[in-house]
Amino acid sequence: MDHTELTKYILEKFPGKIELLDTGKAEPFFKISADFLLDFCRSIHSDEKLFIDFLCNIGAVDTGKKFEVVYSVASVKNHIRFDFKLEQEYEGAEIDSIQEIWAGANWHEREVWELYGINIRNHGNLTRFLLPDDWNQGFPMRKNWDAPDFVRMPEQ
Amino acid sequence: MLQYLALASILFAIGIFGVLTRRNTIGILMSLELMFNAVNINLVTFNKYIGPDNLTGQIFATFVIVVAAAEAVVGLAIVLLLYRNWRGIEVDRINLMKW
Amino acid sequence: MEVEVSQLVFYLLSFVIIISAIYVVTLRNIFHSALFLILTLFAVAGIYIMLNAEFLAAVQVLIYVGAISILIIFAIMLTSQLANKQIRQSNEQVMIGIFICSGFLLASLGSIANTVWRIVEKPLPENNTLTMGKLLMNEFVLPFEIVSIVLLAALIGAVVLARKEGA
Amino acid sequence: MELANIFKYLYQSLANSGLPQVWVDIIALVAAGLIVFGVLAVIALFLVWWERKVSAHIQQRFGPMRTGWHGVLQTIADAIKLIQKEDITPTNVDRPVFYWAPIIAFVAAFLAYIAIPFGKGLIVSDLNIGILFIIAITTFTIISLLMAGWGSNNKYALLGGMRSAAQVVSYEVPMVVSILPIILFAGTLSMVEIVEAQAKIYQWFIFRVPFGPIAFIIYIIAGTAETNRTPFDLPEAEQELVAGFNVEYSGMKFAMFFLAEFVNMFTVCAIATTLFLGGWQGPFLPSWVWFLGKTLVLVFLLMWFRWTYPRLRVDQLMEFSWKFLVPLSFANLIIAGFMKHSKWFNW
Amino acid sequence: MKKLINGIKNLVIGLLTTGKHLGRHAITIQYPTQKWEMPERSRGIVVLLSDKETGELNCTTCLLCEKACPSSAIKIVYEKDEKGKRHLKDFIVDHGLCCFCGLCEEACNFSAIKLATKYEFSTYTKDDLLWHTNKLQEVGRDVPYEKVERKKPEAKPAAPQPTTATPSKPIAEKQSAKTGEAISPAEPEKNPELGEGAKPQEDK
Amino acid sequence: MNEYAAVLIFLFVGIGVVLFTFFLARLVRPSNPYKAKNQNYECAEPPIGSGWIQFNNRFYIFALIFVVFDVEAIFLFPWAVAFGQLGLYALIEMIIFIVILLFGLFYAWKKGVLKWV
Amino acid sequence: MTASKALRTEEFLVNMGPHHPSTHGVCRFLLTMDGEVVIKAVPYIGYLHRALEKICENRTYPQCLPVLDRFEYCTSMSCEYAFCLAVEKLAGIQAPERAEYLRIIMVELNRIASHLIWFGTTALDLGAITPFLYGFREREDILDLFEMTCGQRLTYNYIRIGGVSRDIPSQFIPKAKEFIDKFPSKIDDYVKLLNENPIWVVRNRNVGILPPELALSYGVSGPVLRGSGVKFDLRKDDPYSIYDRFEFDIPTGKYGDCYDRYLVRMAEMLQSTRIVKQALEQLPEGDIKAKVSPQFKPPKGEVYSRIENSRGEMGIYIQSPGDSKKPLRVKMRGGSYNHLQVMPEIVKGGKIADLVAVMASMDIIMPEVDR
Amino acid sequence: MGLIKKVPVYIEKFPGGGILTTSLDYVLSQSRASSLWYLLFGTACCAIELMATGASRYDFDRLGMIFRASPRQSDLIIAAGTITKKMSPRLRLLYDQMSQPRYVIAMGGCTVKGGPFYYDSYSVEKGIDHIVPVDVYIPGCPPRPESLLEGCLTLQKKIKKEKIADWS
Ligand code: SF4
Ligand code: SF4
Ligand code: SF4
Repeated sequence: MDHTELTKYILEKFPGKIELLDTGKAEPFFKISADFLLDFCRSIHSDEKLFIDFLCNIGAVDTGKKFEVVYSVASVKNHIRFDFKLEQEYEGAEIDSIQEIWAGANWHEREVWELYGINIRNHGNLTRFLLPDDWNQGFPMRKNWDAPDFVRMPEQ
Repeated sequence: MLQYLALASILFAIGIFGVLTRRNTIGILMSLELMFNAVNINLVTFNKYIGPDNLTGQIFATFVIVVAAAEAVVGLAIVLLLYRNWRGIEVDRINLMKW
Repeated sequence: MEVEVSQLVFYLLSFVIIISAIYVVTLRNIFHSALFLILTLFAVAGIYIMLNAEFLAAVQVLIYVGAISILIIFAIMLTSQLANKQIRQSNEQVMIGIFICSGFLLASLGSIANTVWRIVEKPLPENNTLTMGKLLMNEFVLPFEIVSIVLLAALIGAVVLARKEGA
Repeated sequence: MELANIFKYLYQSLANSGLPQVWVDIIALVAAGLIVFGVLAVIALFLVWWERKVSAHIQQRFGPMRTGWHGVLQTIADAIKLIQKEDITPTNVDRPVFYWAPIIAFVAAFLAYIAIPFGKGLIVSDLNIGILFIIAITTFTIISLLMAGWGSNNKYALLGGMRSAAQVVSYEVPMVVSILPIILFAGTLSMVEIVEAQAKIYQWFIFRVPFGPIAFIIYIIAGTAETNRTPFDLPEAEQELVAGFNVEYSGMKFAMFFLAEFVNMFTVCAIATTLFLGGWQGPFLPSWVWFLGKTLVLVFLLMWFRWTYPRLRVDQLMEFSWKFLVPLSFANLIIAGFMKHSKWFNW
Repeated sequence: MKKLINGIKNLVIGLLTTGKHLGRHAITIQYPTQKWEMPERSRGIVVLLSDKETGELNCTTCLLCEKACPSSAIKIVYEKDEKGKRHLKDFIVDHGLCCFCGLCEEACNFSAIKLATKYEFSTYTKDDLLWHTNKLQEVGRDVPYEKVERKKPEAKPAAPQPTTATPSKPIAEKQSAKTGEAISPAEPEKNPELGEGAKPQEDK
Repeated sequence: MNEYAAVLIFLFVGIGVVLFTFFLARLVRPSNPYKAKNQNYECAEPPIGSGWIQFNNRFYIFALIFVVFDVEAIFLFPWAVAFGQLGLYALIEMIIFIVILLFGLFYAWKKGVLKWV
Repeated sequence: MTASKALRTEEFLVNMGPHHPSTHGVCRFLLTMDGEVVIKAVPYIGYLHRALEKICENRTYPQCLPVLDRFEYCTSMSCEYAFCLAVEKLAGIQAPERAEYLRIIMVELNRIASHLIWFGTTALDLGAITPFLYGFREREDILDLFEMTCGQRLTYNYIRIGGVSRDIPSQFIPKAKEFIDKFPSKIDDYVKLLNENPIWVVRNRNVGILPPELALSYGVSGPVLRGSGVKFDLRKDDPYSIYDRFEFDIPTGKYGDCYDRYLVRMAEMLQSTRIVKQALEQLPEGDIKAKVSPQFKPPKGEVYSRIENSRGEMGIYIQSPGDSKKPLRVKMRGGSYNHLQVMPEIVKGGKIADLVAVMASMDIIMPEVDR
Repeated sequence: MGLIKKVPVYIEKFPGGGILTTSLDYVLSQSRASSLWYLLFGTACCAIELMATGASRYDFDRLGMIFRASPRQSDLIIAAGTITKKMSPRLRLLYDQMSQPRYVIAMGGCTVKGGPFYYDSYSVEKGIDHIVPVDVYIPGCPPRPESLLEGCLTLQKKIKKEKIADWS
């Protein structure tokens, strides 16, 4: 499947629930709503034509206005790759865990929680792992984060 | 010669004491080994002073060592079993369990 | 002079034996007991040498120090709550124990002193390994083979006991 | 010409000085002890240096170069440095056990040299149970390892100690049984007599096919395992147990373990030389040169193993011993028995 | 049985393989006496280059390197004269921050800063790694370099391979033209962007 | 007797030499114990619990078998020494002896005791 | 089952790491052990969390490259490459032909160098010390090539957005050819030392078996995935750059144990030499860099770009706000991150020595995990 | 405190005592300098260069430096690689657990001052001299093996100058 076919296929499979973004430069980039995440993942995982069996990456983004969580997925069997993302407000950001579909999501989600403070529902093991155990300075990857010993690069 | 015998009996007595007072099964086994040794000292002493024509005493001592080894093997295997069953190898506890 | 030195060595060895044997039966830390057991046994090997039983001494060291005590230490590692050294290792029978063993001691020392020993002043056979080998193959052939049976039984017994499943 | 004569002369002059015989003997033995200690220390220092050189050249590097000529003083520097190192006794260790473990390790290795003939007449005491004595006395090494493991109050150390004990114990059987054919043919336990039984080169036990070479191979394998060297260096396996039983040791105590390790290695090779390679026997050169030369060749072999092979896993190690070496060595013994009986090779 | 023989065979092969190397010559370079010849492009320590004849620094205080530096290891202290021309007061490279990426060297249009092929600068104190102008100049004195035409942005110390140098030239020129638009090296005082850049500099 | 005096004296010499080096080291070495230094090493983490763990020692069974074989070995020594003066029957006796014990080994082997699970 | 199962001895916790010789840096495992057997292994990471992503957010695109070098230092070239590919996709830049070839030569050489580190450390972890030094000996030759080209041995900063920073010097090609020619014989030495060595085989065979389903579910990629028998290599299956012009095979394993992973990597080194050889032959003349201003601002957009690194899929996600010289977000994804996740699953019930073997065969490198 | 610290005070009173102490000093410090066993401690990129230095081309062993896995037996920490805030207590603990005399080499920018991670990083320790006393700093990112060797030689120079009397 090339990119246009793939885009068409996905858009037709989930009519109305999914939106194609124009920011994606290489592969199709979709946007879904947060509550649709689990269903979406389940169906792309089990769909015969897609068979997305490989989770490449989960990355959170702080755009300065809200959070985005970007999922990059691929199919080893069908050689497909695309991304989708969902948006979350600053306050009470919370997404579902997709570990049941791809076990490898575990740490990615933990990292999203730890560095951005986006809560992961049903994760089961949300404990510190990248930061020191006694870390109490908030979520460092947020854009507005600051701490006393944090030195910003001098502006040039 | 007498000194050897005396030594052996002291050792034996200490062994008896250990067997009587140790709570730990392994401790009892160790005390038993002491007693075996006391016996062996006697055997070898008699061999040297009373029957030096032959080495019968020493052979017997060797056999005693063998028996001690066999006893240790089986005894410790039993200890293992005890431990496995009751998570403890103290003798009085085993008594408590009506074994 | 020669005699005196050997007396001296004997007293040294007996001292080591008795002190460490007492430690064996009284120490709270059972691992230490095991180490003192080793010391006792080693000193006993010295006594064997004094009694011209070199082969037996080597056997003593090889079997007791090299094998049985290791087995004991392994068993200790396997079964005791080692971290807790303060566990009481002796039971309430201490007094009875002292009583019984001193009774025994008195009786045996007394009988040792009172017996008339017929001491034969004659050196032991030169090479006691060789002699023992011959003895084992001739007079003691049956016990010798029985030893193997005993060992086999011990081995099988231990294996069966050690691998028995569950409680 | 022979070192032994010098010692004899010294002993004689001591005896003539009018001291009571007992004291003469005691002084002679203490002197012998000190000499043996000195020789061992030099040998161990040399072996450490040599090992580093051998490994370096196998790996196309130089090894120590900057302390003395080609780094010959390197190990001496190491030793002096170790003397200066602080001696840490962690708080929770079992102090007496912790303290005595290295001493026992060294003394056990040291005592074995009473019965090893360095050359013709160069033996401290020709015990009539020689080889048995060495085997017996070296079992104390196991005890010292267990003590070190236990005394350190450290899980890695304990695991290392247990491993090494189990390992030494497992390889003890094939080692002993592989020695037996030699005793069978020599008919004695005395080291000197065993050497004398191999006066001609064809009498060397290693050349008595088939049992000789097999016994030799078994002995070398078991010896490697007994001295905890690769491929059997599990107790100290850096990648698994950090440094194994000596993880908590520093300064001189560590040095003692280190020394004992190399002395043990030398012991194993020295015994192999005595039993299989004719000991000090050899033409032209002084006997101790032959002895040292043969032993060092074997030491080199062990080093070569170490720098070539990966390490076995603990259970594989045990299985190898019990399932392969033990039956093989017994079979070898039986073969040797038949050969002895049928008077083959009884030259 | 076959497995056994095979195994022994392979063990022996292993021994022979290591044994083979035993006879070979070591490849070690014995460092303090023998030294590895550093390739010309090697990026050792950061130095300032000075003019061969006059002995003065090549630097024109254009601040490009400071901007390009990804770890902000360069600090340039300068003062402006009345014409707005900058005079270098102190050029500081913190070798504790520098990641030896070479971006400064590429950014400099005046062959004034370079990563020399020197590397032996361990010190007992941390502050000794903060190099000021004189030290940078001192160490850079004997560093060979090719004074590149002003228009060329990348000071190439190594003579580029003749075959490839020719085709790569046009880009280089174009690029310099582009950067030249933003920053005119000849008349730095007229560049508004640099003026802005100077402000936070003074804040420090 | 005198032969074995060497053992005793070497024992003392050995211990003495070691203790002497320890003493020498005490002269030159610094000593500065403090709490963190005296903590047990556990890969740069504070150790969890005591190091005296009571653990499942699977080596135990090997030690059991070893004892048996060690005892066997000591009987082989006199036999080996005396064999030259004995006849075929000694060989046969010994083979019986060995085989009986090897049977034990094979029993353990078959029972899977030698296999480490 | 022997005594072990029935024995209810104390299970004990033991730390392995962060300072442990075999954890390749600073990974820490909290092991629950039963004697020598690992019952449970919980990885603790973050001891090398250097906030690379945060740093990248505050750097201009060219300035990100030195930072990226430190993301996965064993194969810095790949990191730069992945990042540059992503930025190029984002901004629609096409690197010149010659640059593409140079990149591939460098990346493949770097892959060999990285595998040599793996080879050495694996051997070291399993107790063989000499192969470690042999591996590093060959690696030095590769580093010489790198150093003469870009001046650094480890953190190259060579591949740039739109091309490479410098053309190769004139001695490069003969030297590289010489290396390529002699390298297979060196591999031969390694094979002789380890491949068939019975000790090596028993240590690795049937140890740490990773079934393909588990591997995929955990996002395992690269040689580890191929060791499990899944024939998937981004260079072939999702070809980026000009990889479709080269002929090479994708070695795969069968059982997914440590030995297979070992074989796969050994074979991969040879395949990489093949690629380098072809690339050196086909190397065209021409530009080495498209024009990219140091101050350039890519258009608004986001891209996830992935390449086949020596440790698996290396992905870089970049979001560009469109009006800034600096990226809004750079997210790095390294293969080891997932490999380490799957490790607890496959070491369970093994010995502590198996854990070491598995760790070595996974070729985990901590900065990729911690970033 | 080693007893020997007091020894010079007594010996030097005798004729020739000064020479004795200096030569003792010389032997001791020389041997300390030529037998630096380093702790196997590497966290990041610099660790690879550390390994490369130990490998055949550069060969640490020439200087008498071999690695030990246990801090108890090592004399020197070569802090190779970034020390993060999470790691710094561990580094301190390792340093504490080394037996004295002990030395620290800070290898590479990260350990000197935070290197490329000084700015904008919330988790990198800005120089390990906050954690442990450092003897020698080596610039570089990573320092070449030669730089590291040079750093070790610098440290040796420093050690050779040490006197027994000023030990801690
Ligand atoms: S080399 Fe890089 S980090 Fe160092 S001063 Fe230059 S630009 Fe800055
Ligand atoms: S870029 Fe060159 S000329 Fe400009 S300030 Fe830096 S060193 Fe000086
Ligand atoms: S100094 Fe540079 S090379 Fe060394 S660890 Fe830090 S970033 Fe890596």
